[in-house]
Formats: sequence, C-alpha cells, structure tokens
Amino acid sequence: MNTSLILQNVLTPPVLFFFLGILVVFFQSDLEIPSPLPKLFSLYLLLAIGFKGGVQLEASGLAPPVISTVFAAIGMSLVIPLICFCILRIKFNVFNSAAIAAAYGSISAVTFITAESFLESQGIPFDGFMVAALAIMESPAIIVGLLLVKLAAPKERPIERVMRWREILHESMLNGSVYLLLGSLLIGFLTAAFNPSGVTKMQPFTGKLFYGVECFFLLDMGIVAAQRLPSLKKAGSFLIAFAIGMPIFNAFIGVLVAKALSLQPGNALLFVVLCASASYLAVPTAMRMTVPEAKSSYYISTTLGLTFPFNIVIGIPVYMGLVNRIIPLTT
Amino acid sequence: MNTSLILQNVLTPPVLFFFLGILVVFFQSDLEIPSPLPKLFSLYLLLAIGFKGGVQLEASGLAPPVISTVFAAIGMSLVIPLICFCILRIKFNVFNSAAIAAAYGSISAVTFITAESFLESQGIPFDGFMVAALAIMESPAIIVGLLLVKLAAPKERPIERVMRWREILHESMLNGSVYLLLGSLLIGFLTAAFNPSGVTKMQPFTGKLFYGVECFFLLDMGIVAAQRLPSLKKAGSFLIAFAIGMPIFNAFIGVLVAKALSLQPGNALLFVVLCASASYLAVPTAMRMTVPEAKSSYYISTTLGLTFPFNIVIGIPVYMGLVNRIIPLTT
Amino acid sequence: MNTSLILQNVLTPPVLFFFLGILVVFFQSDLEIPSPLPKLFSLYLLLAIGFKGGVQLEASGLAPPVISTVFAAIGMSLVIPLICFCILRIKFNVFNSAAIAAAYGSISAVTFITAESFLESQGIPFDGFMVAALAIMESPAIIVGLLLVKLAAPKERPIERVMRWREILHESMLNGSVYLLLGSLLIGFLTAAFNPSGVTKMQPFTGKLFYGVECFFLLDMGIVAAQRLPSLKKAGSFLIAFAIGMPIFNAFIGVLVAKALSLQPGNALLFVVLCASASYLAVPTAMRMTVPEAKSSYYISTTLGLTFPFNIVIGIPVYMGLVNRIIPLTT
Amino acid sequence: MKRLDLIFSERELDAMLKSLEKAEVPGYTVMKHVTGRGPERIVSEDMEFTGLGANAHVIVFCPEHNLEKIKAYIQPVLSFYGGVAYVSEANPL
Amino acid sequence: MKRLDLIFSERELDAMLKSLEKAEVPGYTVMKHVTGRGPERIVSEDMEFTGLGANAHVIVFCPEHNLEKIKAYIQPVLSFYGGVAYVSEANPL
Amino acid sequence: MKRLDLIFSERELDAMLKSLEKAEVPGYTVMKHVTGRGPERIVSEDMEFTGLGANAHVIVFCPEHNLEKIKAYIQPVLSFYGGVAYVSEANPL
Ligand SMILES: Nc1ncnc2c1ncn2[C@@H]1O[C@H](COP(=O)(O)O)[C@@H](O)[C@H]1O
Ligand SMILES: Nc1ncnc2c1ncn2[C@@H]1O[C@H](COP(=O)(O)O)[C@@H](O)[C@H]1O
Ligand SMILES: Nc1ncnc2c1ncn2[C@@H]1O[C@H](COP(=O)(O)O)[C@@H](O)[C@H]1O
Ligand code: NA
Ligand code: NA
Ligand code: NA
Repeated sequence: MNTSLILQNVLTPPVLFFFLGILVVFFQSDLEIPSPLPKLFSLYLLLAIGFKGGVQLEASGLAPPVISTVFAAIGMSLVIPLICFCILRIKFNVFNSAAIAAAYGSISAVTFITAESFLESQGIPFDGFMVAALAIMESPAIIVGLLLVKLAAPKERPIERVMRWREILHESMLNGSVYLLLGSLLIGFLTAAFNPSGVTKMQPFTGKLFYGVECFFLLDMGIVAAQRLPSLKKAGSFLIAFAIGMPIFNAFIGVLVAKALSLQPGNALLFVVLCASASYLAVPTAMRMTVPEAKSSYYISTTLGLTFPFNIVIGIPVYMGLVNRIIPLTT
Repeated sequence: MNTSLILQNVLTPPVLFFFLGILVVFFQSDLEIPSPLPKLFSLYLLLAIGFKGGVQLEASGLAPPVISTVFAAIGMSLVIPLICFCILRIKFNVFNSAAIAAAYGSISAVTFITAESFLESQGIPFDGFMVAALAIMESPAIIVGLLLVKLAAPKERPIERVMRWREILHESMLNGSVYLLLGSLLIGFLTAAFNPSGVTKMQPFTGKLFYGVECFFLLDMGIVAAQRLPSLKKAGSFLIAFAIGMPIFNAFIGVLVAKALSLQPGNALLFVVLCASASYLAVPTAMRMTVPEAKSSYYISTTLGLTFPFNIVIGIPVYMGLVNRIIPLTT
Repeated sequence: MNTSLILQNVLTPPVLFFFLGILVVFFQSDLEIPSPLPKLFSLYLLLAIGFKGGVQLEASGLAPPVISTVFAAIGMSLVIPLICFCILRIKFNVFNSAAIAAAYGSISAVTFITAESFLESQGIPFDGFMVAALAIMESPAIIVGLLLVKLAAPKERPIERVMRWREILHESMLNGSVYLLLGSLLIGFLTAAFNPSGVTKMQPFTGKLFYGVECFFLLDMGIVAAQRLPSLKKAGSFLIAFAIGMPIFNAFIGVLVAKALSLQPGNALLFVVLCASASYLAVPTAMRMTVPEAKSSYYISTTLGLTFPFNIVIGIPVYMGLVNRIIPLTT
Repeated sequence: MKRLDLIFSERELDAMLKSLEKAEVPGYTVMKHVTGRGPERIVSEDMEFTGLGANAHVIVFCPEHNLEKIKAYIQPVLSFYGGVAYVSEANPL
Repeated sequence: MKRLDLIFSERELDAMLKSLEKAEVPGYTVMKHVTGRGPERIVSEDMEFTGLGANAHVIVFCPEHNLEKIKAYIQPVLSFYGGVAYVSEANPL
Repeated sequence: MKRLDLIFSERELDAMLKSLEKAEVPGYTVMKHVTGRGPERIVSEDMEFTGLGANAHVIVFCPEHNLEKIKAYIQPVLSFYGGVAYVSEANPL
C-alpha cells in the first residue's frame, strides 16, 4: 500500500518538478533559476501560507485541539534537538552537534506545503490551525541549540563571544522567514475577523497561484538539493545515515504524539511532517551568526541535500501509511 | 466617524502589510525583499492600473466630466508646486525648494491604488477615467519645478548647466513610470475598442492578481518608508511639519475643486488623494538628473518617509470623511 | 484581406506591448525591465507552454498526424539550415554562416506563443501536440550547424578545438530552455495521465496568467529587439535582406509541407511559424560555446532585431493569409 | 597599463560610457546595482525600484596616455553629479 | 591614497559599515551578491534565498592614516566570521 | 601578495574556477552579471535572459608563485573565448 502511495505522491506536479530540478544537476544542463527569483517564490509561499493559515485559524477559533497541538508542537521542537544532540555528539564536536540538532528540531515550510498538496490530492481533509504549529515550531529549536552551545562549550569560546540573550531571541524570533510567516498569519486572522471581503480579494493571489509557484520553487529546490550532494559525501556516512534515520525516528515519535492528541489523519500527517522535517532557512542563518564555529556545510548538506528530498519524495507517503496504520479512522 | 473609517482602513490587508513592513525596521528583523523584486511589483502595478484605466476610459468615453476633471488635475499639478515653493523658501534654498515642491505637485500611484482598494472595501463606486487624471498629473509639476529653478536661480548655476527644454520635457514625459502608465492606458483603450476578448484574457493578470501584488509591494514600501525616518529627523521639524501639513492643505483645496466639478464621492476621494499625495518615483529621478544641487534626502525622506505612510494609513479615511461632509451625496 | 489580418494582429495586447517596448528605445525613455525579470518571464512561459502542451498531448494521444508532424518538423529543422548556409556563404565565412544558419533552422518559442494567441483571438482551433513539434525543433539545427563547421572548416581551427560529440549533444539537447520545455511537456503528460486533479490545480498558474505574462515579456522583447537595430545596420544590407527574406521563404516551404501533411489551418499556421522563426535562446548560447569564431552580433541582431519583430507583427497574419489561400478548409 | 575605477550614479552610465569610447579606451567593465556612501549621499539598494537607481562601478584597463583624455571628459560630470575616480597600476597577466 | 578591498559575508555588512564610519573613512562602495571560496567555505548564489546570503565586497578609497583604525575595528570580525581584507595603492584621477 | 582580476563570459565560469582550484589559489571571489565592452564584443545586461549571460569578474588574492600556473591554465581559454586578466600589487591589511 505504501508503494502505491509513494507512486501517487511522485506523480504530482510538485514532486515531478523537484525531480526535474535534480536531473538538471545530474545531466549538467545549464538551466538556472537566477537569484533573487528563488527568494521571490520563497517569500510568496511564506506570505501565502501564513495568510491562509490565519484565515482558517480565525474560522476554527482557539478551540482546545488547537491549543494542545500547539503545545505539543513546541514540546517536540524542544525535545527533538536534545535527542539529536546526544546522537551527534558520538561523532561531532559541540558546535557542529548543536547546529545540526537545532536544524532537525526546527521545520521546513516547503515540506509542510508539499504534504498539504499531497493531502489535497488524496482528498484527505486537514485544518488550517496546523499552520500555527508550523509557525511556532521554527524558533524554539534555535534557542535549544544555542543553549546547548552555551552549556556544553563554555570554555572553548573567546570571552567576547559569550552570547547575549537579546541576540539569541532576536535571531530566533525575528528571522526574516519566521517574521513573515507569523506576520502574514496575524494579518490573515485580522482580515478574516474584520474585513472578510479582503480575504476574497486576496484569494486569487494567495490561493489559486499557490500550486504553480510551489512547482516552480520545487524545480529550484531540486537543483539546490542536488548541488549539495557532493559536500554530503565529504561529510561521511554517519551524517548520511543520520539525515535519513533521524526523520524516520522523529516521524515515529510524532505519530505517537499525534495519536495521544487524537488528531485526525490529515492533521496527524502534518504534525508528523513537522517533526520529521529539518530547517534550511531560519536555523542555518541563525547558526551562521551565532555559532560560526560550526561547519555550515554539515547542517546545510544534510537538511537540504538529503532530508528534504527524502521527505518530499518518500517520507510524506510513508508517514501517511504510518498514520493510517496507527491512528484509527473516526469519521 | 473618522476614527471608525481609519480603523476600517487599517484593518485591510494592504495597510496591514504596510505596517508589517514598518515593523521590520522597528524590530530590526532581517526580512528583506531584494532588488529587483520591488521593481517587478512596481512595474506590474503601473501596467495593470494603466491597462484597467484604459479599458474603463473606453467604456465611459471622453464625456464632459472626464475632460473637466483632467483639466482640473493639470491645474492642480501646476498650482500646488507654486504654493509649496513659496512655503519652502522660508527655510530652504531655491534648488531644494523647487525639488520638494515638484514632488508634492506630482502624485503617488501606490497611494492612488490604496485609495481605490479602500473605496472597494467600502463599496463606494468610482470611475476608471480617474486613472487618466493620475497619469496626466505625474509630469506637469516636474516642469514647474524646473521652471522655478530656471527663473529663481539663473546665476547660481554654471553656464553649461543651463537646462535645455528638450531635456526637461524628456525627463518629465518619458520617465519610465510615466511612460509605462500612459502606454498601458493607451493599450487598454485600444484593446477594449478593437479586441474585447483581449480584455477578458488580460483580466486574470491585471485584475485578479492586483490586490495580492499590492499587498506584497506595500510590505516592501513599509520597509523602505521606515528606513527613511532617520534622515527625516536630520531634515528638521520644519520639513516634518511640511510633510504632514501640506497634504492636508492640498486635500482641502482638492475637496473644494472636486465639489466645484460635482464629482461623485468615489471620484472625489481619488481626486483629493492625487492632490494630497507626493511623488517618489518620477519626480525624484527627474530632479536627480536636472537639479543635482538639491539634496535628494530632503525630497525622498519627506515624500516616502512621512507623507506616503500618513496618506496610506490616516489620510485616505480622513479625506473620505472630508468628502462625505463637504460633497452632498446625489444618487 | 491580409491588411485587415495584420491590423487585427497589431491591435492585440501582446503586439501592442511589443510596440510599446520598441518605442522605449525610439523615444529614449528610461523604462527598463531589470535583469533577471525577463528571465523569470521566459522561464515561466517555457514551463507553462510545456505543461499545457503535455496535457493536450496526453489527451490527443500519439495519433498518426502527431507523428507525421513531428517527423516533418525534424526534417524542416535539418533542411532549412542547409539552405540558409548555402545562401549565407555568398557573403560570410564558414563560422558565421553556420551559426546564422543554425539559428534560422531552430525556432522561437515566443513567436510560437504569439501565433497561438493570434489563433485564439481569431477563434481558429489548433492542437496541443504542436508544442511537441516546437520542443523537438529546437535542437537539431544546432547539430547541423556544428556539423557544417566540422566539415567545411576542418583546418581553420586549432587542434584542441576539434569538437567532441558529447559536448555537441550536450549543448543542443541540454540547453536550459530546451530542457525546461521538454521537462515540462513530460510533466504535463504524466500529470494528465495519472493525476488529473493536478492539471486543474496548475490551471490558474499555467493557464490564466499566461496572456498577461506574455504581454509583459513582449514589452521587454520590444526593448531588446530595438536595441539590436544599430548593430544590424553595421552588419550590412545582405544580412538585413536575409533576415526578412529567409523567414518568408521558409514559411512558403512550411505551407507546402503543411498541405502535404493535410494539417488543419490552425496547426498549419503554427507549423509555418516554426519554420519561419529563428532562435535567439538555445542556438546563440550553443554557438557562443562551440563556435566562438562566429560573430555573435550577426546571429543575434538578425534573429532578435529583425526576424522576430517581423514575424510577430507582420509575419503571423501574412502566413495566416497564405495558409488560408493554399490549404482548403475542411470542416 | 593603468587600472581606472569609476564609481558614480547609474543614471549617468550611458553618458560616461560614451565619454570612455570617445577617449578610445580598449575596453571597460561595468558593475551595476552597486551601493555606497560618499561625502554627501548614501545610495542604498532599497531605493532602486524608484528609478533613482544605484551606483555603477566601471573598471577600465588602459594605457597611461588615455588617462588625460578620460580625465578631461569625466571630471565635469563627476564634479556636478558626484562620484569618484581612482587610478592604480595593473599589468596584463 | 589607499584602496582597501574587504570581502566577507553579507550578514556582517551592517556591522562592518558601522565600523568604517567610526573609522571616519571618506566613503565606501558596496557590491552585494558576490560569491566565492575561501580557505573554509564555498559561498554560492543558489543558497541566497535561504537567507544565508552571499558575500559583500566593500571598496574603500582612503588616506593611509585611516587604515590602522579600520584594522583595529574589523580584524576581530574577520577572524571570527571569516573574510579577507587587502590594501593596495590608488590615486585620484 | 598579488591581486588578479579576471573578466570573461559567465558561461566559462565553471571551467575557470576549476582551473584556479588546480592552480591551488588560496581563494577567489566572483561577481556575476557584469557587463562591458572589449575589442570585439559588447556584453549587455538585456541579453542575459537568452542564456548568453553576462560577464563574470573574478578576483584572486594569491602569492606571486601561483601566477605562472594560473597563466598556463587560463591563457588558452581567454584567447579562444575572449576576456582579460590583469595583475596588480595588494597586501593583506
Ligand atoms: N572614498 C570612497 N571610497 C569608495 N567609494 C566611494 C568613496 N567616495 C565615494 N564613493 C562612491 O561614490 C559614490 C558617489 O559618491 P558621491 O560623490 O558622494 O555622490 C558613493 O555612493 C560611493 O559608492
Ligand atoms: N584569496 C582570496 N582571493 C579572493 N577572495 C577571497 C580569497 N579568500 C577568501 N576570499 C573571499 O572571502 C570570502 C570569505 O572567505 P572565508 O574566510 O573562507 O570565509 C570567500 O567566500 C571569498 O569570496
Ligand atoms: N580594457 C579593458 N578594461 C576593462 N575591461 C575589459 C577591457 N577589455 C575587455 N574587458 C572586459 O572583458 C570582457 C570580454 O572582452 P572580450 O575579450 O572583448 O570578449 C568585456 O566584455 C569587458 O567586460
Ligand atoms: Na523537525
Ligand atoms: Na500631489
Ligand atoms: Na525556423
């Protein structure tokens, strides 16, 4: 059954364009999506997903499942980096371990979007408030990662590099992508509450275009991901195993938590995908500034070069199979 | 009543995204809309507004209210810079006074667009021919500004800098934004007249996307406006008072002229907004080339840093209140 | 009758925006569509046209007319460059002749798109499989061009420059624009076959936006084309005559082949336009790499500065007249 | 050979390049979208969309005797509109 | 006069420019979206969208006496975050 | 130390960087989207979308002994495809 789900996932435009991007690098075509066009797509997707999430959040209200899910999401983004850190310390120093751990504790918005598209193509419903969980899970892992550096490597850093809390909170909460997602969420909420006609007028932009832009962006992500692969080889087999094994492990915990929260299958999949995905936007930028001792090629090549493609192509349908098996359908 | 209008205006997506942009600077988030994406939005908005205006102009024809409004618009863009110049000369030299005066005699297309969105959200009708007034009001103030320099400072300039008329007309009429707006207006007109199916086919692009792109652009405008504020502080309190007081004064004259023209409330608001707004596109580029003696930070920080946000957030609903009070509703 | 067709073609938004672009250069307006925005439009158009073509190809299936048309298309893109080469050798050396010949044997996707828009505005039906002919005609002429260099100028090149086949195939088949067009065609096909709801979800992006983006892109193409004109003057009257005469000649052969294939008028026009148009994307980039001895200003100024505008404005309706005269209507 | 670095507003680029061609330089290289600060102005990327543009950075490798001519052409432009011009030594590899 | 070339990550740009202003340089020019390779890292354009950014290239023409102050300010930044700084001779045209 | 400025078509960039790495330079900096004019060609920004690309400007700060190796690698490329290479003096700050 999972193989059929994987096939159904692979044959959707977003995943096909992702493959087309990967093959650009494989065939050495000179197709290129020049900067800053990927930034345009990425800003658009964050704005649109935030706005739509805000609108739906206003519709659903802050009902109990919303609040418990959000809390569980925060919990996961605190616990996952700790587990990762312990595993990574086997092979890496504190700086690298903390930076990679933070990336895996945080989330990937595009993986989330692809999971939503997958659910839509399968006709499985899900709730808008999951976007709130997405927005809220971006930052905490950064703080955990920086705390780990602070606690585990107090003496290895020059005095003037002792991190200030202000700086840490700033990097984690006011990172461009976090800020735009949260801001658009709020705007969507306010618009839905006070100016419903505004929601209708935004719909062609934030709604109808979304799928196409997603495809365009995934084409670029395919190129970028495939370009990371060589540096992944240099990083060694431990990291490669980690980049595949960890998402599966996190997905497993995620499914159990989702069951405990009695989430519906659609929401459960999104929750699992948040747990299983790793950040290549907010976390790397924060780590580059605050923990420059960590090798950026480690946390970027794993998250972008392996975990992201794995989740997009195989992970999402596999996690769906897992959800279907573990969470009994209640209609 | 005005406070409620202000609130209703503030709670629309465009204004909310504008605030989100302002807060980027306030919170020092690293959210950035890299160049040339703002240019893309700006070109798109000019193209779309021009095209739609041309289509509507064709529908309404060159009826008398169109012609009288266009003439009144030209008149305003000749008179306003003269008034501004006299006031500014109290504190500034001829070059700076003329450049700032020209900016306030010209218009801001984005303020106009936001006013249109405001009217739509209030359900107040307005006519497409107002776009013709918009297009026609961009240039004359530039010519007035350059004439003022020519007449008031003939001896302060090096001989080889005596302006040639060709150059002045070129800068004022063929400025990129003026050209695109007028060109699209004409294309919209021709398409509507000879190829109505072309209008339908453009509609998803020029019509449906408009609101979303406007929001995206205002997000950037919020960032840009807020970044001008520090240099505004340097410019001193006279200029700050001017940047708020002048639009209100111009709006007042505008309302009286609109009443004399017996414009409907929707059109009247747009006319008032044209009078009250100041240019940060066509005029600054023309002034930079033809009057480099003027300090560009003066005319940019006032128009972009203060007048623009003031109009977008408070001005439009306040002017609406003014229009409602002064122009009796005739249905 | 042709004059009326020309007028009807000229009064469509894409052609009007193309004129607006040409006039930018003529009036020396500073309107500019900064890089990489034209690339964005160009990538979008290739992606969208490929996807739509793939969807329609899936619907029509690989019926006999499809296969015969595709073979005829390949044939034309092998024969045309040979004819061009013979004519060009009268005046130019092997390198220049081969490079220009390759450009005229290949195709221009934007001319094809404009022809489709023309057919739509005339209400003449055409088939999606013509996009397959478009995609397939981009590369063969490159190979012919390189073969001509290899055969006709074996001793004029330094030893280490003897071209390797791998390189030639790579440049011709994996050129970014060829790759994106073919890839999107395949994705469209697969999506239509296995995931029809994906086609619906792509429609607002690939379908509805298309016309507007085409207009925007043609505005830029007008600017670019007009900027090529001065270097065309330098190239001399032989090349100017070639750039107008050759497309007409190729269109004539094209019409005869279309008749032999008994294509419907719509498809026949598209086939003729493929024959008559010349490449300014795939071929120039391939030639720049593999035949740097050829003067790039020759093949760029002819294709972009003259053949492209000629086809867009006059060629398409003239070819339509030709098709109407030569191919009897069978309904 | 000399290396000439010219930095000035993008809007004067066309005129400047024409001057260089009149001075018969062997070639030049242009970088646009450059920002900066001079004695009077701050030029920032976020104002590019307004049409004010950013700065352009032009590099010219040329023989010494070109310099006088170039100087004569561009000095008035730089002094009126602002911008800087610096010369240093450079030799072909 | 001296010409100073600074190349470092765009994310440190604001701090670096503030340092330059404290050192009272007469002006500077900034090129963003620059990529490259140093002893440790490869900086490539395709990662710009993530927010990691590319490098910035800052050129400063300044009198020699500015250099000491600049060095004091920026050396710690470069040694912690990476980046290079080179000085050469340049004279106003 | 020496400063090497290489300017050539973007399409040869990958090959050029590989040559530099073979010559074991300590690092390099790349500016893309550069335009210009040489003895034969004008390279303009408006043709970038066609895939012809613009020029790339590569700066290398390296010890003198690297130069010979670099020269051997890149001279044939430059002479076939066009482009320029200039060397000047530069010292770490
Ligand atoms: N000392 C300097 N070093 C480097 N660039 C400079 C310097 N002075 C001015 N510039 C550049 O020249 C541009 C124009 O300067 P200005 O003369 O102030 O209009 C500035 O925006 C900077 O990019
Ligand atoms: N030897 C060099 N020549 C030119 N640029 C360099 C050199 N070394 C480093 N860079 C530039 O400085 C940036 C930062 O270097 P790094 O110190 O490795 O972080 C690189 O990405 C390059 O753009
Ligand atoms: N004398 C020069 N000074 C500065 N840049 C040059 C010079 N000559 C050539 N270039 C640059 O090198 C590129 C390639 O030149 P070419 O050898 O003509 O193909 C040109 O487009 C310019 O950007
Ligand atoms: Na995660
Ligand atoms: Na005004
Ligand atoms: Na052809």
